[in-house]
Amino acid sequence: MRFAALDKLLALGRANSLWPMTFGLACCAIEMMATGASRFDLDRFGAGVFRPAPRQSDVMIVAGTISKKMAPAIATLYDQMPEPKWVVAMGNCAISGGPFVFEGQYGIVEGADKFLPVDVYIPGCPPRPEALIEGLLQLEEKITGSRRFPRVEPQRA
Amino acid sequence: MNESINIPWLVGSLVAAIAFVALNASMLVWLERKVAGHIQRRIGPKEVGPFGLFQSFADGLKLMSKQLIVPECSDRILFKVAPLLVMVPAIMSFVVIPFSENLVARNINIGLLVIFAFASVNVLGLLLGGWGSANKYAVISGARAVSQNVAYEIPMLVTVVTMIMVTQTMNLNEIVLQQPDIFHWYIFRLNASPLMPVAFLIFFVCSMAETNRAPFDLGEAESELVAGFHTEYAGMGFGLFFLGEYANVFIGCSLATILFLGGWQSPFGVFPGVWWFLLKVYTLIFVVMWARWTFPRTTLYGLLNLSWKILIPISLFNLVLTGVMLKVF
Amino acid sequence: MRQLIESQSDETFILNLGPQHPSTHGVLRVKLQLDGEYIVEAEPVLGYCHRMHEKMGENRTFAQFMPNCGRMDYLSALAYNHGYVCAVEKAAGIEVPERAEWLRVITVELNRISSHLLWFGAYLLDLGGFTPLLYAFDDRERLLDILDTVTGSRLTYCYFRFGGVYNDIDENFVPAVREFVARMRTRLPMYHKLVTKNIILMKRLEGIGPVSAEMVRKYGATGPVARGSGVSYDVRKNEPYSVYPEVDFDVPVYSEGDSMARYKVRMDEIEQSLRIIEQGLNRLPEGPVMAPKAPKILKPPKGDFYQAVEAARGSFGVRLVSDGTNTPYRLKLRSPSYSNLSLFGEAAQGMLIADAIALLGSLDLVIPEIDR
Amino acid sequence: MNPSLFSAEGLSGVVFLGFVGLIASGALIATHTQRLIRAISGLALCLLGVAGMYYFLLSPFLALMELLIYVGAVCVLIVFGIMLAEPKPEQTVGKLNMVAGVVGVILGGVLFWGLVRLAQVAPWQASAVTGDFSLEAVGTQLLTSYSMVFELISIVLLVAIIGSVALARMGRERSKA
Amino acid sequence: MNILTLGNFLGSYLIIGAFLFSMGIYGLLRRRSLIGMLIAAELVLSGASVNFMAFNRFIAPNPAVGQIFTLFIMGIAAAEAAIALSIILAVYRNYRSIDTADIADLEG
Amino acid sequence: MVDYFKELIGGTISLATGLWITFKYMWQPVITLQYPRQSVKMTRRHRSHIELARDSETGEVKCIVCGMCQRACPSNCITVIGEKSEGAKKKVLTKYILNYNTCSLCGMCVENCKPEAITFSDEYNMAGYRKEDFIMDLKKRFDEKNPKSAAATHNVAGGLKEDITRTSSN
Repeated sequence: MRFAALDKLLALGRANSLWPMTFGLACCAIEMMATGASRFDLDRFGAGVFRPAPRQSDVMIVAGTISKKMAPAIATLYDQMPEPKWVVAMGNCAISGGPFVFEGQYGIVEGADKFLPVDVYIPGCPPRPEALIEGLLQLEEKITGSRRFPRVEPQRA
Repeated sequence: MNESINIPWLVGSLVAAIAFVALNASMLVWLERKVAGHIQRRIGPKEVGPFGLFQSFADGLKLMSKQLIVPECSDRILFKVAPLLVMVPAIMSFVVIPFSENLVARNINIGLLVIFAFASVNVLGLLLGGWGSANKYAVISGARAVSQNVAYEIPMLVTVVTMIMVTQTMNLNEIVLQQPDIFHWYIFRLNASPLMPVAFLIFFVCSMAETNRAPFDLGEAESELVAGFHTEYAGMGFGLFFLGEYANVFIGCSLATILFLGGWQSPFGVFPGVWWFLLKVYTLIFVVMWARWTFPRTTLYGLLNLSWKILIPISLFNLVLTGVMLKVF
Repeated sequence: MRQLIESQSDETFILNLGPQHPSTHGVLRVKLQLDGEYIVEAEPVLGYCHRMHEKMGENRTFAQFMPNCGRMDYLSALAYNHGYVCAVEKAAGIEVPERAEWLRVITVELNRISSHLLWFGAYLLDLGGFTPLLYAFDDRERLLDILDTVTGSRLTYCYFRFGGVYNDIDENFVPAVREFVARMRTRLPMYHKLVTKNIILMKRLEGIGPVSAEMVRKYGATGPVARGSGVSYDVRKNEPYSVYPEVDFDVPVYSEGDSMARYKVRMDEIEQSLRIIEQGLNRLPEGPVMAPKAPKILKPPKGDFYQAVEAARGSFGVRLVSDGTNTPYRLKLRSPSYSNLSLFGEAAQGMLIADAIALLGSLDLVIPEIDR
Repeated sequence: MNPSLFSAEGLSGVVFLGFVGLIASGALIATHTQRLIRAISGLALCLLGVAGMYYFLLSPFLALMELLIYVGAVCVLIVFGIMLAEPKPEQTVGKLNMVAGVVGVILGGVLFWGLVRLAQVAPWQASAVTGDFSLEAVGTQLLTSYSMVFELISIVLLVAIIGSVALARMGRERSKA
Repeated sequence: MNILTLGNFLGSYLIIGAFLFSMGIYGLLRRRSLIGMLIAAELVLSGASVNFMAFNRFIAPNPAVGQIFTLFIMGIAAAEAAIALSIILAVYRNYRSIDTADIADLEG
Repeated sequence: MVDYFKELIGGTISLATGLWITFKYMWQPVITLQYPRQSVKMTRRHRSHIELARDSETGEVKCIVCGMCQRACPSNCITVIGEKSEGAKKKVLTKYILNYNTCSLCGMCVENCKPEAITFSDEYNMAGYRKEDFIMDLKKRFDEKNPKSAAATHNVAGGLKEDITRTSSN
């Protein structure tokens, strides 16, 4: 039973300190930057420490199109990250190749889940910063098993 | 040994120093993120605990539970020893810092030298860490950190020698005792040397450079060298570098406080105490952070130019001037 | 210095900057041959974000290629939209209503400001200053909100259509833009005080990464890179399109050719864009935003058409070869960053890494646009 | 003459032994490892022990100077030299040269034995102490009676700086040709 | 003689000094690279200074002298390291090696 | 020499100016939108994934299963399936499958839809553990959102929420 409590504590620590890797592939990376910027401020959840080195990061946000040339590099980066680690596929390109999928395409990998264990998918092209925050909160939920933030019903003006 | 050593006191103070370093670092990380946040008009850590105060604990917990990776090509022993080489000297330096008149682990009459001796070991840690991780970025970064440290040690030591000439002692507590109120703070004692505020500035800038803080953070220049000498460090190895950095920042600022701002003395001459010391030190640390989040990074040659063309001539001039003033008046 | 370094080739080592590196803005890889921290040779390696845009153009109808335009250069997506629709309209001979033209110009210039703001922030991030990035993002977010009300997206716009724009603006647009212009006019002096006049930045940029006018011509560099080297070339002035001839604006040109000059060109361009936007708002006519006779299924006549526009990074050209069907026979896109990047290899020789980063950043690269 | 392990004296004895151990292991690492970078770490370790010796020899000042100069400067300098002269970290000192090794062992052994014998048999006698161990005394005498030493250090260091700068320059220029 | 009181005897320091000195000589002979030899030379100097300090404490009439001499040795060692390293670097630039066997020929 | 001091003093002043600016900003109100606790309303034209519009008269979908959207889509993410029951004039929509994972939000489908049966939804904050979650049957969603019985008031589920407009400080 003690270990269960410890595990819970560790999970809490991990969930509240998800350091993403500074790692942008394409368009979505700009929205990732916007998420870290003042208006959305990822740092509120302790996730604003964008680490440039894979060794110090916990979550890889695959933000953008993965080309076939880039995929091995991404796999290497993922391998360099220490356990426990998570992958967030941000944007349609990272989920499934997005708008760049067509018959006879030769250049891109159709989705990060082809070679990485993706934990959270965030659709959109690109997703709004809120969606990325939502994705990280869902990752938090996955780690701790419970959600401590309210859910937001979208509204239109 | 003929000196009597109070062993429980020494051991207790060492433990206290370690605890203080850890607590101080976690508070400083939180403070830094908050300061950065508000400078940038955002909130900073908020959701973890009240005002995000538990953020650093979450980070620490996570770092401790991370997998430890030792890269295959690295020099295993050096790789593991290097973070300790940064961390341990920093803790040792805490032994001589007078937090208040009696709250000092060992009141040695060459306390100033102790701090500099241990600070010089720090460089070796960075260098070996960079070299040991067998990463090109880390190696370049280690080399940078050393040339930077060597270049800034000169004006710093010259300034400190000037201060020793003025204070006539290397005992930190005695230096503090010489500054009972704000008019006797060495930064304002223009009769000792009219360049005292400049000397303070030089010392402060040098201690920023020595601790690899922005805008002098060439060693870990993110946009150039990924993460510098700790590129390959994961988990607690990185955490120790982090702790060491904040401990060094604390030491640098407390030294500036002791030498120039009256240490634990209150500015009004009454109620001296540890709170004054911490207040002054944390104010200086705030300035360090504030500068970090304001300025772009310098380049290596810009840094060396600053040291060799500006800081060293001025500090040498100050040395000579102070010597003359001491002789004449 | 350069000669000295060349002679010591056996003492050098290779450093891979990228494909994942904080300062390559995405997935550029630069192979650096270093002697200590001096660069002996720099070789950019491309293709890490190749997304087959030109191939897709050949596989899709003219209209279906529109979303790709927003994703090549995602920072000035509207300029790319503009270039493409202009080329197709030229090919198909579609007249665009005046209101739509003005709306295009206003939104493109807004987008140019947002692109330059992001560059400003990211450049400062490269140089180690974090706070200016977030100040720039603050302004940029307001801009994105405005563009969101018009185009419905924040980043990868797909707003222009052949013969006009997707939809008309709403009543809040004009006041919101005016407020933004006024705000930006107060923010720019702050940026100059905080950043441009900062001694550290001046020391880092002045005289660093000199690019001569000759080099600009040799490599076909355009945009702020060319204008920072004294080459006064701006597609909006030199080969006017849309309603730009009716607009009064200056082309900022600096002759120093160093990173500071390129920096200043972009900062001045923000001001000029504000001027253009103000004129556009004043002269915005009433009327339809879509040509009534625009065909739904487009089949331009056979031929070879070229249209260049001034994107935020330089001249973006669309060469369209039509064989009379509803898909292009060939769609060749000339992206400015590609030429601008090709300078880097020559310009970076003999520099320190830190300076090379300053140079690389000052070229303002968007990698997916280079790789296409 | 027989302090308990937990008295102040006993503990200081333990610390002393620890420093001796540092010296011994450091010196062994410094002379025996294949990788130079480890040798230099051994040297640093050994010098740390020597600093401890100075502390036990009643001169904390010198102990700190040892740290400052040797560990902080000389070791860093040598590591720097290793970095510049050996691009590959795997490079080793090469196979043990048998002859040199044997000669080294013999010569070192003989020297050690001789010196130890000398230390044992010589009639060391303490003379009457006239000065004190204080830093003030060192400083005063360094600038009065022994000012020659002070001047010599200054000149040697100056010459060393100029010489090393000149040599480093020359090395660069020669390879340029 | 208790093992814990070794620090109070001249002999122990002399043995340590002798050990350092002979280790240094041994290293000088054994090492084949210049930097390795430099490291060994530092050991020799340390042995000498330990001896100085030991005599200084136990039998010298004026305890300042030994300290001054040790300081002097430190200065010399720093200077020596700087000079030696710049020589080594110069050698390395010319021969691409710091191994004594490789640089034995005079032709360069 | 004069230049030296000029640069020294000028540089120090420039640094001080920078510090002063950031210091001033430090005391200004934060502009952060605390997302899960606060949120903005999407603009009228905001594009998220598409959804089927509701005919205010019949309460049914407007879609006539013409397939224009399917053909216009650049990335083939729409599949419209309808069936023609016997005797009926028009096809009736049974499934409208949107593969949001490849959508590029270009608006071609909405533009090409003659009966204006598709609109952009406002679901801007989607995220999930499976990518199959985003291959949606819009018809099913429509039916869930507009239960046949309570066709009139379909917008109750929003609940109370703070309406945060952006802090409009300078």
